[in-house]
Amino acid sequence: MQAGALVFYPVAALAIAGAALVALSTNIVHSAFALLGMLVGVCGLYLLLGADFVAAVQLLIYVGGVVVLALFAVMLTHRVGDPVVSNRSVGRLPALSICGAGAACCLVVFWRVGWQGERLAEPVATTAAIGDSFLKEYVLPFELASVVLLAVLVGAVVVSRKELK
Amino acid sequence: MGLEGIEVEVERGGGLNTEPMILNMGPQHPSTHGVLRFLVKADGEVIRAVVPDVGYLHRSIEKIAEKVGYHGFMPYTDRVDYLAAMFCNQGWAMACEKAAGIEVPKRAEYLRVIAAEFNRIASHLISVGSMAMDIGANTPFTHALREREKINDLLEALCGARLTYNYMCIGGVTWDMPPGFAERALDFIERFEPLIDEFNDLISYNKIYVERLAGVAAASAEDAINYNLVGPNLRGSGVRFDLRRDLPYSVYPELEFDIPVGRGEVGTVGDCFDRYIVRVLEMKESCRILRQCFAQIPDGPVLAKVPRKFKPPAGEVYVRVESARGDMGWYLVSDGSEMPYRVKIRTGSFTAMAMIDKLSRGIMIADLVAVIASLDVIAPEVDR
Amino acid sequence: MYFDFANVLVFLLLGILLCAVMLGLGALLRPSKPEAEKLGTYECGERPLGAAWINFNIRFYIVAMVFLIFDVEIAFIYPVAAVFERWVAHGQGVFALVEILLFIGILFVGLVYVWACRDLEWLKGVPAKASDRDLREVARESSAAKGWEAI
Amino acid sequence: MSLMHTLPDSVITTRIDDLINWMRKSSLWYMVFGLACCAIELMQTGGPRADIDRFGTVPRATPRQSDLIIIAGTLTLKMALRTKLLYDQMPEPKYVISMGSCANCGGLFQLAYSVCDGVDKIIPVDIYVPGCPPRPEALTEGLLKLQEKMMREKWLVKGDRGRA
Amino acid sequence: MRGYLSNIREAVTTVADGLAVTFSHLVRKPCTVQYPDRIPRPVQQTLPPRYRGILDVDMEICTGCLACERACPINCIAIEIAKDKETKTTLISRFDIDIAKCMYCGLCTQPCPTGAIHHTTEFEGACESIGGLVRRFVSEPVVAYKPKKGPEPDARVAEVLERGKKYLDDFAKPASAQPAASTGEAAG
Amino acid sequence: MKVLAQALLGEGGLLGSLPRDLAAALLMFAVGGIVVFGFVLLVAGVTSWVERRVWARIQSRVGPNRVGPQGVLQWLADGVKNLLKEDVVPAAADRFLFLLAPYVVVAGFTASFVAIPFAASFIVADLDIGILYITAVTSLVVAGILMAGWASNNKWSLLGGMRSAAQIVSYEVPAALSIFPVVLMAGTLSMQGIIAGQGAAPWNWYLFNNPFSFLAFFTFFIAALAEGNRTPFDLPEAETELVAGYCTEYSGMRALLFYLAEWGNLYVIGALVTTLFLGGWQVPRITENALLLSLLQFLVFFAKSYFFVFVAMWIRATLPRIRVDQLMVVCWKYLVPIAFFNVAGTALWLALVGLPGQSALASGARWVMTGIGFLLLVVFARRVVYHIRRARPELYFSPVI
Amino acid sequence: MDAAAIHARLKGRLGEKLGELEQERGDPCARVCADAIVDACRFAKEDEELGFDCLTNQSGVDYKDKGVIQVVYHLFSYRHRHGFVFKVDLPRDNPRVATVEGVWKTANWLEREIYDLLGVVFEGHSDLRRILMPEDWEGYPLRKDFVEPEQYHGISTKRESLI
Amino acid sequence: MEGIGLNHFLSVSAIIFALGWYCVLTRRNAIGILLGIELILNAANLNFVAFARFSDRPIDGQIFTIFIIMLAAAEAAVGLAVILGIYQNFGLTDVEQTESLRL
Ligand code: SF4
Ligand code: SF4
Ligand code: SF4
Repeated sequence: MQAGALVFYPVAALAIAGAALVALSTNIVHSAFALLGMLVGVCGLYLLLGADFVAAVQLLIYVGGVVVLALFAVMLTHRVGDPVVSNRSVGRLPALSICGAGAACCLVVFWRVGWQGERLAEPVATTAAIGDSFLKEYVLPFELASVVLLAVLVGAVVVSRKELK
Repeated sequence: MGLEGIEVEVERGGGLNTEPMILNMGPQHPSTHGVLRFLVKADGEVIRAVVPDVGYLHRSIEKIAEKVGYHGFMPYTDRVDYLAAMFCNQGWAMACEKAAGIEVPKRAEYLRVIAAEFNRIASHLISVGSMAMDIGANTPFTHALREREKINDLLEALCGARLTYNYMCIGGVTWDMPPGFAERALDFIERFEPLIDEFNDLISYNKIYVERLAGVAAASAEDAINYNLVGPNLRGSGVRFDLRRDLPYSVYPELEFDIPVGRGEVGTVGDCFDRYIVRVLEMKESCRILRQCFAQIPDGPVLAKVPRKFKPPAGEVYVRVESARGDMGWYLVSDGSEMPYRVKIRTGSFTAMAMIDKLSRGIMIADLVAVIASLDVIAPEVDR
Repeated sequence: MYFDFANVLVFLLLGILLCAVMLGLGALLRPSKPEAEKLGTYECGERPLGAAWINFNIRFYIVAMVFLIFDVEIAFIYPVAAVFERWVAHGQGVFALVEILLFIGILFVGLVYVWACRDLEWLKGVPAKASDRDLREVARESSAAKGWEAI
Repeated sequence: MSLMHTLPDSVITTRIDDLINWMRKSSLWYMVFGLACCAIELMQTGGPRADIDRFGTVPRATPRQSDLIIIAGTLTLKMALRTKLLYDQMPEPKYVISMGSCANCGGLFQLAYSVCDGVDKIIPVDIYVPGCPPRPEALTEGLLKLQEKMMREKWLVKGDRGRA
Repeated sequence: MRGYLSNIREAVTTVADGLAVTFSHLVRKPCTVQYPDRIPRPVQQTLPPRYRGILDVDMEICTGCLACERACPINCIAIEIAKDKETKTTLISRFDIDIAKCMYCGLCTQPCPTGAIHHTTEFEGACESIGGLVRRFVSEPVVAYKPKKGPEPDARVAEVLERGKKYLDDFAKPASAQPAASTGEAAG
Repeated sequence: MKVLAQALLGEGGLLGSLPRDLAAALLMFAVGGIVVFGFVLLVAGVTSWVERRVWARIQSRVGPNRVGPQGVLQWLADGVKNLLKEDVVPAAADRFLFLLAPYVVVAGFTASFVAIPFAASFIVADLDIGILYITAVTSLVVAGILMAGWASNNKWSLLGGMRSAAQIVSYEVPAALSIFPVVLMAGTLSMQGIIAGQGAAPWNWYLFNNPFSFLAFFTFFIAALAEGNRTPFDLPEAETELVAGYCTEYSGMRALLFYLAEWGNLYVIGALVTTLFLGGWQVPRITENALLLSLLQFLVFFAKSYFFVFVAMWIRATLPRIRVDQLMVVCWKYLVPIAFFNVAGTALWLALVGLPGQSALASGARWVMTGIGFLLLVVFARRVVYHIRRARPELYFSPVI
Repeated sequence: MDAAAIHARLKGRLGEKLGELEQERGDPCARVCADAIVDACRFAKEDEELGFDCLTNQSGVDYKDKGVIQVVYHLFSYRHRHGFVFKVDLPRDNPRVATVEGVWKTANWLEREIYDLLGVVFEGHSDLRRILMPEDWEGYPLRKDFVEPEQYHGISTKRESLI
Repeated sequence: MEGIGLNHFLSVSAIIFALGWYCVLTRRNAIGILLGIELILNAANLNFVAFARFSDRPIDGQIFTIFIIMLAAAEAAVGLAVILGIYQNFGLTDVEQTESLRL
């Protein structure tokens, strides 16, 4: 076994286990907290892929933002202890077969194609490069992002405010 | 697709504001002064209704009065309002004296006022200190405790106890001043007055503190009277009424002092800050009264002759004293025997407590704590 | 770089280890006497009035939402801020400056909007005559100390 | 699988027990639980003059983190039930100091119809502190007595805890 | 905008002033009395003589008059006496005070003719069992003190008597013999 | 640490050959262990004692002084006591999450020590995204706290957890925005890089670099206090309102772990402020001995950081707590706009005026700012003296009693 | 206004329902018929000259020998600084009287206390619950014939004396 | 990092993706569905970063990821706000029912 594998498998396991819990848990609060595990796992994978800035953003936005927001929303809308909250709209079996088949296909394809990948060099710092890109090639998306965010802010606030008044 | 196992959430119109949470504050809760309990219906952090639940400290003092006799009841009065026991002593003594028509020597009256005013400072110190603590500042509280200890020392020298004084007795007081007491007391006042200013610098006018209290739970003068708020709470609402001046007793007519009232300095008249600041200002007035007392106190005996078997004639009296928590009413019914027939103590905290529901609708949970503290409610006075 | 990242992992593990060691050691040394009363939920000395898992105020949610938007913004500015000084040094400062200011400015407009619409304020006005009948019932019941077994 | 009360009695184990007890007694966290007049003196005990924080004794708001409950004041019947519950909710090891005449035996309120005459009727008391109210130093002394008592307890060494 | 800036200004100045106050406390002397061990004098000795601590009885001068027992509103004094017909003396076979129950009110000390029962500045009585809070002053029956006409012959008793007298003297004396109703003005 | 690794293991990346990686891992665990179990635990513990002593002093008390000389071992006693305390998991709680929460909180908090510098040559890992990393891992703490609050199934816990989460996330905005001025000036996110951009003398600190960074320092410190749940922002555990907030139901060691994270966090706050604004470990080069210099740097850094820990304690002993609606107002209406203003201002300043050395104005400005800072200190000191004069207390200068 | 004037003015309104003015050592007082008490109070409060804007005290006394429970209302006027006392005699076996909560808010709690301790039922009261004693307490403690229960929820109310 | 190649990352991503779909398909609670979507987006992100890492322009993939994260956050904010809105008005978070509500 390689050291890389030693790190990779636990981290991947964390991500997958988290994802599985999100999908399978009957308690939606548990799902939301499991999302946390998945996100941290994926974050670890990013680090393994040398994307340190993305990893940090993942933590910052997903863990600190989305998960908290989702939790708040869950706590706002549902009465825990009600088992009804997580009942299903599609039968368990059909869904499982669809998704299982899909995943299996992907896996088979990946391994057939055999992107084994060559040994990778030490990753390098990415922040500066990303910053430069934001100021060069991606300048338009960058500015657009702020407009999108503005729209989201206004929109979301308007939507959730309506009921308060 | 299968739809098995579906239970529908049918509750309609379950808007986000319609499921309030019922919180239970107390009887063991760090902010409820003594053992009070509040059932709070809160919508998130905003209070919709409060139901106080009292009686956790009901010690049946009124019933005991019917068993222990007039002299023997005096120590019990200490426990009616343990933060300001002198006033209870005084109230009971005055009630008995009025019932029996006993005249109290002048010097004793002065001593009573001295003891009472010290006690008022001590009580207000706790009140303003715990107010600060409930708002989250611990240091002012300990500073208040520190000063209170000094008053305790003085009162201890005067009457031998720090809390349950049992200093007054029917017809006067139990002890005259010990030697050197006046000097010590004056020295204390000298040092204490600047500390009030320091206290104000430390907390009273702190922006956060002011913002926390300003405009919160304002009681209009009319409401205050209707709900029978008394003492500093009433004055906080802008009513300039003080028994010491308006229905004078003891030697208060001979003393000069101001009656601070709430002016809505930072918010509305009668808000938490007004009730608070009235107490701070009253401490200063008490210092003033004390100075005059020590200057004017005459010589003479401190105890009138009262038979050991004290039997006031049948009848009833109602006496009101201005305690630290305001007008305290003592209703005494005597049937001419050695035991009181009925004693009823109408205390400031009791009526203030009744007003909490009214005051706290629409404020936040954190404010409720401030309201309780600003009304200076203490459990034994409510429950007795 | 991997070395640095590995350190993060190590520290996370060490954090967990720290807890595990402390709690494990404790498990060896501490008493354990679970009793029904002890495991009851604490509610200031009263029997709990229902579960705590109920809905609460939406304010928290709105705050978290506004935060999320600004958080994303922050994530975007970080890399730009990190290279800003270099761009200035290379004489392209004005371009970078305009870009940053534009980005911040647009979001600041959002803040102003939210501010102006008073969405950041805690809604306080509550129907003054909200009934307290249910509360009184609760008070009456708990005062009767029903269900408190004899001591 | 606790090691408590399993080790043989030897010089070393007793030493360890002593050390453990010394640590424990130096960190007695008490629950904020004032009942009546005595609570004021309890407050003063934590205040600047007496300052029991010197002994590592600090107030905690929740019973879950408290080692010690100081019953400071009159225990009414109504409150007794709640007190019992609070005591029950404290994790082991837990101690009780009964402060003042009322808590000791009802004191002057033995005459009352609504007062529980003594806290020992509902929970086991470790130390009784006389006084009405006991002055802060008296309570401090009670605390020191409790510490002495804790020092006599056994932790790892076989035997019972040494509590009455 | 004005209000906005003045809010900031007020916040900064008042907070800074508060901080100045607390900082100044770092160089003030703590007022803690480090009971029990790190103090120059035992606390008992610093308490005023009137301090109402745990009761003590000087059996040498107790007359067995039961005044204290009667005065106590809550009956926490128990005295048993027996009159010895022959010697005309009173034997006190029991004198117990329940300090667990006592409320330290001092009502019992006032009627005592000799000041035998009195409060001390003692306050340390913490005990692991409630039984330990009963103070028993008589182990075997003692003869009650009889007030003498002249000075007390026994020097030891005289000393105690002196203390008792001083204790009693501290209490306020009712304004003498005048009728109760008119005492105040005349005496003042 | 990298230096150490290179010295011991030679050049080259990680995740290559297994034996080498294992050796590296061993090294990492060793160093990490020392940092976490030695430094962090010690600092958190001692901080709890120092806090109590400082508090006590401000409150005219003595504070814990019995365990060890002057009570320095008080934290050990508390630790051992809590170790021996029964561990209660309420029956109504969500058992799994209840047990998990302290792990998340503590892991999130220890992880932030990866990027905290100690000296020029000692930082566990000088991550390229250093400051961003620290902001990011704090998110774990939020999640942990929410977890604790929710899992307890206790109203006070839930309210405390909610408040805490809402508060931490809100104040992350002004905190991050206040970091930007520094990042703009330093041109890097790396902690060591930021420190390298400053100097040993006060006027070389970013604090006094320009008016905007001066303001940013205050907004950052306030926001950091709020993120650390410190007074005046200690609403989540507001004793007088919420009993003990999100850890109401936690007993013994589990509760202590939360407090540990809190006390440790205090040091992180101090270290961040020091790094960003106060020149970090920068010392004048007074000695050539590398080891001695490192030691000196460590001491200087520690002292500066701990000074802010002290300031946080001092503030906690002084101020009351604000209300939850005011909390939001302070954040969104005061800190965030001011922080925005600072970012824009700094960017402008850099574009127009530049860094010290680039223009005379920039160099002059830092002198002026340093002067202003000094002046403020003098004004404050005078006020302190005034208070002492007025109260006429008995003076006592010794730090111990 | 002095006591006599107050009494006269009240008499004008209440007529027979108001008893004679009694003024011994205590405050001036007069008995009021139970059915007129609300009227009396409202008049006392709303009349300009009387202006009793505050109910300072309300208490109950159990006169066992007379078979009467008396509810006593201490009125006070902040406006005119004068006071007056109403007394209502109620039969001991079934004490009922109308509430004055509608006149003075403070009566709410004061009446609850009287109900709790003396068992007087205030008709029309919005929230007549026990206030000081627990809801499952038996008996009215301030009545003269109250006997202490032996135990409450298993806690005995007696204690052996130590001495 | 021998032994661990692109395949491994893609496999993880595929599994997460499938689980995300499963979540979306089986949940009726709208918030649950949103959580599923987050899973899917994360899977996609992982792919982006992984592919980019094994290509010669690693930064572009990361920038894409950052934009996706941004959009995911935006989606979460708006989505949850809408869900809350529905809940507020109708007291339910159940997608099937909201369909019939004809908002
Ligand atoms: S013992 Fe005395 S001081 Fe303490 S609560 Fe009882 S009556 Fe009050
Ligand atoms: S001090 Fe009071 S309670 Fe104690 S024995 Fe004397 S009279 Fe009784
Ligand atoms: S102590 Fe005093 S009062 Fe009591 S029996 Fe002896 S002499 Fe009489």
